[in-house]
Amino acid sequence: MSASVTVLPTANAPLLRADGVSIQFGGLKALTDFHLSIQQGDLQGLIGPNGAGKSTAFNVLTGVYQPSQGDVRVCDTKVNGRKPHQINLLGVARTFQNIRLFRALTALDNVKVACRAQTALHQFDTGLVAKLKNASHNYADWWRALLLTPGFQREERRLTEQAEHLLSVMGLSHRRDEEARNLPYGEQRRLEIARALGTQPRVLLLDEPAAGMNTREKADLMVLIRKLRDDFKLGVLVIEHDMKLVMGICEQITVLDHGETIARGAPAQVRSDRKVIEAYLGDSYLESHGGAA
Amino acid sequence: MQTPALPLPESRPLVPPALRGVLPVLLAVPALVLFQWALSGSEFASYLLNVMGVNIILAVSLNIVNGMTGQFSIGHAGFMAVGAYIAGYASLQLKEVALSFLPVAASDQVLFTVALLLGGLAAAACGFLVGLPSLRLRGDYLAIVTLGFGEIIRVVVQNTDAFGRALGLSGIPQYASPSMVFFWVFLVVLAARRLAASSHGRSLWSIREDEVAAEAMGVDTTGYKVRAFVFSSFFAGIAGGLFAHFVPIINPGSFTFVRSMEIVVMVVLGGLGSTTGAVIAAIFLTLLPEGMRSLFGALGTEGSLAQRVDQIRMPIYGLLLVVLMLSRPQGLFGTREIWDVLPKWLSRKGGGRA
Amino acid sequence: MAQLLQHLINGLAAGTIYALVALGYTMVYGVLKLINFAHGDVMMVGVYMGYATAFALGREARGSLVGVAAIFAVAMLGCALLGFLFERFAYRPLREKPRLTALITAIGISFALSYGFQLDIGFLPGASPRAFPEIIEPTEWLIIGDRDVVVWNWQVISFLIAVGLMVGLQYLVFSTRFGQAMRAVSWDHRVAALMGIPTDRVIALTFMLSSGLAAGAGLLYAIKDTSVSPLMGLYVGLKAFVAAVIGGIGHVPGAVIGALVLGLVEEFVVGYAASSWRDAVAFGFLILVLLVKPGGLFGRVAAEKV
Amino acid sequence: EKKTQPTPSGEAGTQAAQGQPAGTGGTPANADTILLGQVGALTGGQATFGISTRNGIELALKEANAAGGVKGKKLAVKVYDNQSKPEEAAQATTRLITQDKVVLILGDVASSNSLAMAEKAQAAGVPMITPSSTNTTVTQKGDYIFRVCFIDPFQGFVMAKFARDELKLGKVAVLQDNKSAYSIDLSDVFTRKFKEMGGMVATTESYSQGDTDYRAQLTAIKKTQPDGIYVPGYYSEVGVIARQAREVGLKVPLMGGDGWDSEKLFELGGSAITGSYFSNHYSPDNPDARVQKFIADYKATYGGVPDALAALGYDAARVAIEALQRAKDLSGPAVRDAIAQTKDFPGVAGTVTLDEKRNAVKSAVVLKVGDGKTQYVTTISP
Amino acid sequence: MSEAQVKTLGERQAFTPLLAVDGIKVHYGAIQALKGVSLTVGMGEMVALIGANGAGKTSTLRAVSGMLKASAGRIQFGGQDTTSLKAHQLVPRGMAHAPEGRGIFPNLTVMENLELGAYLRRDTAEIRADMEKNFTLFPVLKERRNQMAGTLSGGEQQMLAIARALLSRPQLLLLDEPSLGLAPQVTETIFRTLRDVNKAGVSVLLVEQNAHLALNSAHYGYVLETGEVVMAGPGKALLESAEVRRAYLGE
Ligand SMILES: Nc1ncnc2c1ncn2[C@@H]1O[C@H](COP(=O)(O)OP(=O)(O)OP(=O)(O)O)[C@@H](O)[C@H]1O
Ligand SMILES: Nc1ncnc2c1ncn2[C@@H]1O[C@H](COP(=O)(O)OP(=O)(O)OP(=O)(O)O)[C@@H](O)[C@H]1O
Ligand SMILES: CC(C)C[C@H](N)C(=O)O
Ligand SMILES: [Mg+2]
Ligand SMILES: [Mg+2]
Repeated sequence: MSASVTVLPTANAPLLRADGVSIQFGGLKALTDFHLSIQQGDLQGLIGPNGAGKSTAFNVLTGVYQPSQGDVRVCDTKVNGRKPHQINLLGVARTFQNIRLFRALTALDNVKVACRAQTALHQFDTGLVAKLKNASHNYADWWRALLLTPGFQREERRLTEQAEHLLSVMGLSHRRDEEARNLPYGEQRRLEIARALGTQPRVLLLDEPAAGMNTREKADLMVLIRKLRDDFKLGVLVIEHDMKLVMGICEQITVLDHGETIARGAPAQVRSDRKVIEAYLGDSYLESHGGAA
Repeated sequence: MQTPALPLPESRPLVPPALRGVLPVLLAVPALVLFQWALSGSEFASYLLNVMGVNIILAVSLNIVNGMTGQFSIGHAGFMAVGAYIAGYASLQLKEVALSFLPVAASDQVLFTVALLLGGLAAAACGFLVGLPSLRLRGDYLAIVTLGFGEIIRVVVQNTDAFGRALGLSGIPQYASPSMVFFWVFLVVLAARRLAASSHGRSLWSIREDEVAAEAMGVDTTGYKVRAFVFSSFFAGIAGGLFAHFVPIINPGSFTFVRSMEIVVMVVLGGLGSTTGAVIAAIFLTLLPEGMRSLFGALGTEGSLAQRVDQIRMPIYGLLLVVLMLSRPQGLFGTREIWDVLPKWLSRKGGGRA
Repeated sequence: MAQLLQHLINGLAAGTIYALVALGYTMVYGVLKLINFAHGDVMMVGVYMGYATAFALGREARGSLVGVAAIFAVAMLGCALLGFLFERFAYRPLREKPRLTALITAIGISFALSYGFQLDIGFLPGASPRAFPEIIEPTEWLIIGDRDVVVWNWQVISFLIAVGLMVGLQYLVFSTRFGQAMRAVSWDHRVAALMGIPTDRVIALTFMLSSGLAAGAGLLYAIKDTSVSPLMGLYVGLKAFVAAVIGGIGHVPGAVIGALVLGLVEEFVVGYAASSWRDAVAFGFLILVLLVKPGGLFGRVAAEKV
Repeated sequence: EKKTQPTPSGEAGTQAAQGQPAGTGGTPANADTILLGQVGALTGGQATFGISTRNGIELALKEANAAGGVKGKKLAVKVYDNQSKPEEAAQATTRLITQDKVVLILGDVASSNSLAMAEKAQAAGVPMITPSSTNTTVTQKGDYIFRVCFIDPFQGFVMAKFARDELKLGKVAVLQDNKSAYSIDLSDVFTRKFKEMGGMVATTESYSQGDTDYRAQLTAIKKTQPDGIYVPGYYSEVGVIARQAREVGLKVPLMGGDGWDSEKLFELGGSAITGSYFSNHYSPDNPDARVQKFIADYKATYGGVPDALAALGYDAARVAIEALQRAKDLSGPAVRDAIAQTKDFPGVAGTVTLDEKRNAVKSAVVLKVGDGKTQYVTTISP
Repeated sequence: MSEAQVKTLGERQAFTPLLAVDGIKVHYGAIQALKGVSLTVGMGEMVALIGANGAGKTSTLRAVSGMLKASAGRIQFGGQDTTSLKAHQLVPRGMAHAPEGRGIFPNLTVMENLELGAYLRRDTAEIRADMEKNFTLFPVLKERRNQMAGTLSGGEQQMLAIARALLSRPQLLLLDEPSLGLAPQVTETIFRTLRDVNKAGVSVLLVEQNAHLALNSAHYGYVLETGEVVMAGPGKALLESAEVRRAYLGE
């Protein structure tokens, strides 16, 4: 049973779009009037000081938080109020700032969990009939697992192959059967990306993928992110504090401060923006990187 | 968790895929027939095996919610009660009915199975109801709701005339036999293992590990949690139904929260998430009190202390739980299965001697 | 009207006892996230300690203020010691282990105590209930009408003690260094140690406090309902736990209010509806509260930042 | 015989145990021991009853062995706990029958447990005598199941009659234990009979075994202003109920059944319970020498006045022993037939004659609770 | 012992030992994380500990601060043997540890977290002053003083952890990857602060992924590889060594 996603990318609608999204926590405006649009092949950056609202933006885009204003659209379909798993099924995957792997599962299983989700039938109608149909389908699907139907076995094999493929893409094949919690930090980060890719996304959101990596690993990661974008035909949005990485790979960068978008543009442009330097980069960055290129 | 990897495509499977699903069942049936034949005549062993089987079903099914999904349910006895009373009541009503096209014994077993399924389904429906709050509640709060639900079921039974109130239901035809009970044991273990190794099982594990991440990876966590509850309570209902058909009388006192706790103990002792662990813990804890009886029986039948030995079993049981948990805090096999662990133990032992 | 008032008083009196037991649950849960299933049974042991002391003192002495103080002191200190031992040998070794593990040892201890006390070997009391001696001579504190409404001295005493303890605990937890340490330990005992907080000692003390409190509660309970039995901890413990959850487990005033509310709900179900449905209504009420407020009346479900 | 004082047949017991090769469970009756079985609640909610019964049985066996045993053999009894749960009772019974191969089974007290046992005993053809299960259905399980006590319909009738005729009560309230089949049954019968006799039952409230606070129920009962309260529960709760009844200002007499009978009642109820009435199997006041000797012996061994359960346990064991003596051999049918023929057996709790339904046809006594002891009031016959 | 194989690059400057770790081993179950690590931190010195992921940096810090028990080896702190002391016993002796993962109390407010940092101190007035000093270092914390710490952004949490550690007025500050997840500017600030703190007399043992930054600020550095110290030397010297440049700076 393969995916029957009801939402398909149309010619020029962006894959993921935020339209004037705002969210508050108590009195704190974590994100104000946030706009963003990601197309296939994009590699965008999201930067800003700590607490600027970057992770919050991710959370709104993926349905963890509901925006108090504005819309989030996936391929022109409004997804406000949808649950995270539903948004994921529409093709938006993410990693987390603090690694959230399934710690006791093997590397392979971590990826297979994600692959699995795409094989389920999903219906986004909310009508009672649709819900019942959906529910009965879900229960029936368990039966296939219990009876080990040939179709189910085939499917499982396909999942395994798919997951193994993703592990090898991320250079993790040698860790296939190790529990995620026993992997070194850098590999855990990569495994998170592999897992996100398992959900067959069209848009990939990476929250500080290079945190905790040393300079060499960061360099490798830069190559990898570009490669993923090309091979998997993704739109990618990266949050990162490592300017070398952001400036090195992103084509467009959005800068947040106190929840507001203070700048947007190509790296060179952003880097020399006075407001960005004041709020985020600091003068020393200018000094050590020789100012605007 | 180390789910055995599926055979790689190049290694030609021994069994054709179409058969793999049913083969174990086909093998199990004759084995159980033999088993039944071997047991004939040993009443006590049969009774004990029945009790053991029911405990295994309860432990393995609870393990699906508590161990695999990481939800914390302590009201399993409630689902068992639903199964026991519904199935028992159905059998009582059908007692005089026989299917004319079948020999009496076969007809009884067919009706028995129908009653069991009715009980299981009723329990599953309750499981659905209890699963719903799990959409909103976490951890210990969910636990107390399951406990409360179990107690409510008990009170309802206790106030229902059709269920015999405090006296309970007696005269339920004693259809259950070890072969029947173990057929269900076999089914629940097979189902649990297959579930655990399937993509659905992996989704459950992922919920246990990190709900937020699971949701973000496209796992419908609420749906899975409810389904885990339904699945688990279905088997608890079956266990209850079997119970009602070999225990001469069922009454509300057999389904208190203490009973639920005993099942939780089995699951934790076996290792949360380990199906074989749950099986072995259930066997061990069923035999323990009876074993102590045999042990103390050696003291003779006279004298004040000898008369009291049966009273001492329960305090000792309690202390033993403490000792066992202290010596193996992760449970018997952790989250693994016996075949993952045993070879290592054996080789370590062997290595030590060499 | 008079009847309503009487029910109200009865309900509050029952709730008061639940409250005291619930406070112990809540405290231990607070620092360890452990549902101490043996809490009710520790209470039971405390009551038997008080019972034994009362008899050792003899009829005269136990009625006096000193006698009562002695009975409470022995029971509470004895239970504090018991709590210390359990924490040291049954829970501490499991602190870094999965949470359910300690729950199982708690269940084990609960079984061992409640079944052990049913034996009649040695000092163990045997299964039959005993009458608890009247260490506080019951007298009417307030009488309305022709004994339409009666409030007894011990009801007032227990209520005051419960409120006093609640206020004291609240002060302890929120306004003392020990309380600060307790709260730190409750959130993360490993990090708390890095702040210089002696976590082992804090946890042990919390256990002792909670067990001592249980003994005190048990004695008030025995004074109120006059009987003592090995299984008494089971029911009271369960109800108190429910009360703690209704209030929001880990929350001190919540435990007290949850307990009073539960006491009243039970009383009114029995008084004005069907007494045989009391437990079902109590649990139904619990579920309802949790569905509306998933963290109990006052508890909050910790926000998790993603 | 006296020199092996503590347990005359102790040697026989140990011999039996040693005689068995290790591994075979249990100690089946060997050449010189006849093994009986008892299943009782030794732990759990009904533990106190099981323990009393066990004491009574133990005493009867001791006496019988001292008097030379049965058919030249010593008697021994194997006691298993059922944790007050029917499934455990069934398991223990099965074990007694198939592993220990007992010739006869005694027990249990609570009817739910006895029902479970009866099923197993009947199926295996092993005679069973319940000392004190009063629920009608127990002996209906088959021809191997007997009891040495009267049944609930009779007991309920006794108290209804007493309340109407002797106490001249018009309106009563009932307070029953909802967890006990026994209590519910008695309450139903009483209510029916009392109404038939022209009385009125104002309200029926219930509690659960193990509760200790009954003020809510009693306050509700008080509102109906009854002339008396029928509390067919166990003494473990009744004592406290009496105290709280007085506390809420209910001064009317309380009435109950055989579940009240225990020395502990006086302790638990204090002065509040004095002046109440209950129906019972026997009265310790009975001047009959046999009764007084039993009481004296019991006091000497266990300390304390035996309650009805001890008395019935003692009677059940003695009925069994007497039947074993009469039986032509120790096979199930022979023993069954012998028991069935029990007639005018002089028990301490009344004369036992088993009717064709295998129930003892006995009269009941009504006792009044006095200060620290009961006073015989009247005897009511079926 | 593996000390023999340690490659040292140059001499250490004026040095009075404050912390001396001698051949400690640490196990997690069957996994051996440290295979005999030795290092020293001098009075007033800032020492950096670098190494790949999983090299055992965090484990070393944990063993030093008493969060973990070393199965072999000795630890001396301030002239006393502290090998068997627990974490809470080391705090009053002047050690503060800002652990990996920050270890803030998520359900306490920022202010309460800071107060806990000063748990063992009773000099209320001084605490106030220190608190203010902290707030000037990290103005965000002042803004957020009443927010639940768990809802702070990653960087804010890191600042809180460091500020809290400083509030115990330690002699030795153990920091586990303080720059993790921080904006470049904040990282700058934190390292500047660290240097100030260090100048004021607090010794620092710093674990960092960012080898460049760490070695630049540190007087002395150690390189850890799979549970063993493989190289040691003055910070600048390490920074210039070919091995370090290749393995950790990606050059
Ligand atoms: N659940 C929440 N409740 C209250 N406040 C929140 C919550 N989540 C985030 N915030 C606040 O919103 C602001 C933005 O947080 P966010 O995590 O988006 O920052 P960020 O840009 O990702 O920072 P960093 O780079 O440090 O990770 C912060 O001030 C944070 O304290
Ligand atoms: N709690 C634990 N249980 C089991 N193994 C652990 C645990 N913590 C660490 N390890 C293992 O010990 C080794 C050293 O880990 P440590 O965390 O000290 O490394 P690190 O140098 O701090 O790495 P990183 O840069 O990733 O933080 C690693 O192999 C790791 O897998
Ligand atoms: C103890 C007795 C009052 C027991 C009661 N006769 C019953 O059948 O349960
Ligand atoms: Mg962030
Ligand atoms: Mg680390």
